[in-house]
Amino acid sequence: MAAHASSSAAGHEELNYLNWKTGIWSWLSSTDHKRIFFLYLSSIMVFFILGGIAALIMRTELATAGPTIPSIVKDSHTYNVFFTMHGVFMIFLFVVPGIPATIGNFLIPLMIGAKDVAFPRLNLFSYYLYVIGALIGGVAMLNPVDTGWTFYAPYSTTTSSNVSLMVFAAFVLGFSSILTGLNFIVTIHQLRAPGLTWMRLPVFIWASYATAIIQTVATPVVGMTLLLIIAERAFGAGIFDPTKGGDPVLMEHLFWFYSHPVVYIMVLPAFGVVGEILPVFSRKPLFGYKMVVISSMAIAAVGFIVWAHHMFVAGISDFSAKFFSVVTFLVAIPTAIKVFNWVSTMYKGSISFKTPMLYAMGFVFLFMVAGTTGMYLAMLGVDVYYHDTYFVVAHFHYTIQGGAVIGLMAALHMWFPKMSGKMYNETVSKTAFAMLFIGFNLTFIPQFILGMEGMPRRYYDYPVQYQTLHTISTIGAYLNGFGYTFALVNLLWTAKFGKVKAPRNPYNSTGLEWQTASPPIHENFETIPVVTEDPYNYGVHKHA
Amino acid sequence: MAHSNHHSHDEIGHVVPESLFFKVLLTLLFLTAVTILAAQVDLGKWNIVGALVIASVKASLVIYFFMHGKYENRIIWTYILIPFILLAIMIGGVFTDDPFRSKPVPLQVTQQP
Amino acid sequence: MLGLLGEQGSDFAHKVDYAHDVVTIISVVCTVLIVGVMLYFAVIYRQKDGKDHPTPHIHGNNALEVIWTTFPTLVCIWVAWLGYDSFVDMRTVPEGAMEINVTGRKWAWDFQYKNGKRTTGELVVPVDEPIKLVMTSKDVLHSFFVPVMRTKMDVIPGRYTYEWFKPITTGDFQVFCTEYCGNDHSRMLARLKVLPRAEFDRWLADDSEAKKLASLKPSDRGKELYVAKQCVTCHSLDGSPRVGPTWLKIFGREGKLADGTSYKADENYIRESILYPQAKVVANYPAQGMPSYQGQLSDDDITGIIEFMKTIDGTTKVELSQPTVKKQPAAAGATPAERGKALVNAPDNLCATCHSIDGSKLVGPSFKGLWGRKEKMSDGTEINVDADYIKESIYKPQAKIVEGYGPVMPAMYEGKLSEQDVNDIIEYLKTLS
Amino acid sequence: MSSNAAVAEHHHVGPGEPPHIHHMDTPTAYGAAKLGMWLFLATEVLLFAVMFCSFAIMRYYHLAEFHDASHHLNLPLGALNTVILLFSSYTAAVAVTKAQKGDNKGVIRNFGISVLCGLAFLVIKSIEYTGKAHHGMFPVVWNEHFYEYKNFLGLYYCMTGLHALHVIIGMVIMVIYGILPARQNRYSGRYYTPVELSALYWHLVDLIWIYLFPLLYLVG
Repeated sequence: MAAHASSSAAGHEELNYLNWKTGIWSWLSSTDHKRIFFLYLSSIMVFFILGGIAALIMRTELATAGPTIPSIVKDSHTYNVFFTMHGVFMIFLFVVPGIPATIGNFLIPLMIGAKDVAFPRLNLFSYYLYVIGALIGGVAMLNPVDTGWTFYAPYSTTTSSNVSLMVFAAFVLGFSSILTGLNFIVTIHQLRAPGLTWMRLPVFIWASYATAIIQTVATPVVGMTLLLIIAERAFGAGIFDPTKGGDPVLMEHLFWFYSHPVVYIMVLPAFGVVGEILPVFSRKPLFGYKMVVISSMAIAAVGFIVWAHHMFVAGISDFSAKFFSVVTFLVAIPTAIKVFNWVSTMYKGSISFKTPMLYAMGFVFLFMVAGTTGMYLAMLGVDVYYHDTYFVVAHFHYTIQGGAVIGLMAALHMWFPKMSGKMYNETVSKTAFAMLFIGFNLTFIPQFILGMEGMPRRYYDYPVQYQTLHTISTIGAYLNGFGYTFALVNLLWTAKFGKVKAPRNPYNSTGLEWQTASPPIHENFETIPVVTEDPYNYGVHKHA
Repeated sequence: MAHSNHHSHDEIGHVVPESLFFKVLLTLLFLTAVTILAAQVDLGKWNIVGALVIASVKASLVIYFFMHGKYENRIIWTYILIPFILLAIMIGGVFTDDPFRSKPVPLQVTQQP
Repeated sequence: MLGLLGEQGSDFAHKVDYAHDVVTIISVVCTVLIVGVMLYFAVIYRQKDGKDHPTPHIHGNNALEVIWTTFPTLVCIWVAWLGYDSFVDMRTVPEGAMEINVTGRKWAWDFQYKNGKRTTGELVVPVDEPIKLVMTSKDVLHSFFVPVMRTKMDVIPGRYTYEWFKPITTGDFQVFCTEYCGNDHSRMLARLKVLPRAEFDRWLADDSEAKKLASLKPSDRGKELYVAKQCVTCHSLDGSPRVGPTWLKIFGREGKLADGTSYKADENYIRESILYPQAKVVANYPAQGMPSYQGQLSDDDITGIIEFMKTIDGTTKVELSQPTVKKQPAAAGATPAERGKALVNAPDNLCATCHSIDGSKLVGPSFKGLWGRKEKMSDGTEINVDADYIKESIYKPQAKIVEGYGPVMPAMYEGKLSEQDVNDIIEYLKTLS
Repeated sequence: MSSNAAVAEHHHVGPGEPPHIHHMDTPTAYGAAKLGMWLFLATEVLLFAVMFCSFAIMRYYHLAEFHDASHHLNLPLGALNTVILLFSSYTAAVAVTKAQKGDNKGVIRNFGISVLCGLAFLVIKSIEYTGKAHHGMFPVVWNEHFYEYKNFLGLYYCMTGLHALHVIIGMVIMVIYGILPARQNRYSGRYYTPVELSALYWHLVDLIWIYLFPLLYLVG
């Protein structure tokens, strides 16, 4: 590495991280965090597309009662495979590595004024772990898994499909996630630029820090749980299998001990992204910075003690259900604080509606829906009705798609000029946003109503009275899918053929990442910046 | 760069004398003997409490001296403690459930030949 | 109040609905307020003519932070209490509740009453009386969900869980399995029938069928069950091919299994095949063809069937009683074609078992493109598939057999499907061509 | 292992000199490596935490069986293994001090003893395993008589099996990052990070065993 540093010395204005070395191998073996961001982004997009196709196939099948497309979904088993595929791909291969491993990789060193992450080679290694995990998962799909992404025992310990291989893939992916998180924690602790104290960190860094902690300490738990499923299948360890005196509910506990916090792995960075976008386009400091930071950390911490709210009707004791219901409401408070602070940031601002701002505002709405419907599911008596119905499906998608995926799209549009050095067409991207925003709501609002009418999830077929809502939902899903395609093709096209060069700081932001060239040079900064002021230092000081 | 917690002189980290390690080793062996002996006496449920307390003392000695925990900063101590706190939360959380419901009894499934 | 969750069937349903109403109003008001404020800011503070205007340097406001920390906390406490309160009702079974045992299995629900009466797929309870369901599973996790009662609980192998409700109205309600349990998860449905007390008592005491069976000698009992449990649909007594192997001289028969190993139809093999039909499938028969009879047949029943099998010598005949035309419950839907589709897909009509709708060849001809097609018959004649032909084929399946197919379709639809039903099916078939 | 990636980035540096890392200065790199290792150890502890939690629950459900089953384990061999691991942990700790003093031979000697102890541990463990299998207390060769111990033994094999895997990984790390570089006089008071990290990992292996031994062999 050191040997190449001289070749990228200042003076060659044209050289940046994209072109300072060329050839496919220079990308695949690069330890540059910005190039690893590209590797991750291209890989997760493959699984976004595959998972999206699985979703559209499911939605098409569900468009009418009874078999709709028997040539593709030939029976209920095929359908079950598709929803498992959708879940596994979207969760383990797309959303979990989604914002942290892509946007986080790109932005964390840039935002804290570092040349790279603390362990660049480990960073590349965790990318290849991801690839290996993805390949194993692909092989497992040859004898497709039909357990759903939750792998509940004893179904997962008794079905004849390739569960062992699939959960091993998830285990490997888990280690990829752990190493990424570990790397980010160390990076944020050790590599901040001079003057960049903790209370001067951008909220995205805070959110990434909270995320990284969850990634590092929660993921091993699910990893081991999945290994125990393999042990159960391989030699009957007698831990989860009730015929051997094991306890399937214990498996659910251990699974959700990770899989509840994982929701915050997905959505906390999106909070960070929104917290970055709103001040820039409102030309105002982030309202209540300290509270936003505290609430991020609080969400991460509280996230660890609420897991059993996924299990209110799983046969846990009434005491346990009551306990976990009460603590679950603790999550609502920091989340509400965040929303209030975001909206207040716009107060007396000078607001411009660039595409990232639209995504951020759309996010606030979608997340309000996600958060308030979350309250229904935290309420014991109401959750008994809603558990495992389409209401949960809709709530979950508002959180994860409306939260994490919209956050990712917002981030991609926000930092696209920095990533590619080009400006995309605003009209096209705004149209795409409108399509996917309307499509998304059209897909999932009917699903809330379906849930109210008692429609259970993971159903291949359903009584005819649910058909109209299902059909609407399917139409929405296609609109949503077209919206994403449109938006992503726009970005891809611009990156490849775009003519408009991006300036260093197109949005006139105060963030450190905008102080370097677009796209940045190989080691990010010509000289390491020195930070002297608080973040989001916009607006007119009273005493000035 | 910011926040290096060590002096950038020639020596980094703290040199621990080997004699201290040897004393710790003797203590650990002694505690092992105590655990084994204590287990021979039937104290009911206090057996496991005692065994875990001694094990925790041993673990603390290993972390504190062998692993140089004594000389580490607050950040590292945070991350030393987090997994143990989470383990406590995990076991505590699961135990809000299990003791309050019936225990699983293997089904008399018709054995398939 | 808002009635979002539909009809209330149990006495605690109104409490759940109240909690639901409160949280719905809070949610809608909060979302509208916050998004409204956001949009209001967006409009009045927008950059006019694309020009930046000076903004104040506001970092925050402690009073506001305190307010919007306290306010959600109070709301959460209230809402949590409402959920808690309704849950306590749901989990507190009144003294003297009537207990019914529920067993979930892939993919059906079995119910057993205190007097020994068993049903499958149909839970019958009296109105205005607390019912406690004591539930367990035979295989994997299931979940017993009665939307109208607002109650649901997972069913776990190796443990008993319970749920209870007190029906406040009579009627016929849907029961779902809501914990994913494999292939036919979405077909693991049941009906909940709430009857007036007197009618329920009559129903419960009506053990004529069971008594009659018990009084018979084993082989006759098996013969009765052969008809009653629909074995007749797929297994013939005279050697003719149907969906499953014929029962003619089945006892002691030897042959090859689908996996290439051989089998001998002794008592243990037959018993296993009844309880675990997929364990050892005879070669050239559909792997998923037969449902499990676990929980539906007692040991005495199975012994009876085995004894009956031993008597089948080619002369054995059974009386097929004409089932009374009952309203097809699945036949809802606006247009005749939709009703026909529902009929074809209804599990107890079994059409989909043998006829595909995508053109693939199963036991019978595919429905795809059937309407209007010219079919060659096994006797060499050629026939135009029209309404008369379809009607005849449904009511008298053996009359005309398409070439390349066996005369295996059961004659079970006369009386089961009305003229109207058949016409609807024809309308549906038209849509498939 | 992988988490040592950063510290291994040495290019053309003399014996005893810290490697030049392009994006951070030496003390920062040292702090980063150590924090990274501790984080990795935290994940390892949590990996085992799942099994400790399962153990707690299964023991709660099957108390009598656990008690009886634990008496079928070979206590003397288990105790011997405990002593071996404690001693190896001691030598690993000494190796760090040796490295800090620039005594590369001392590193080789002490890590060598640790690796040999690890080997001895594995040999004794395999003797125990074969003994169990011989008596039909192994998942694949169950003797019906011991079937009620399956929950205990299932966990026993999962826990000790994963622990044994960590012993192997620890030995490999000590050889690759401790002994081999020390043969080239790589370490000094200015640079000994890989030795310290390898030792940390080995101590973790010991730490886990400190809990496994009483839980499995003594109280059940």
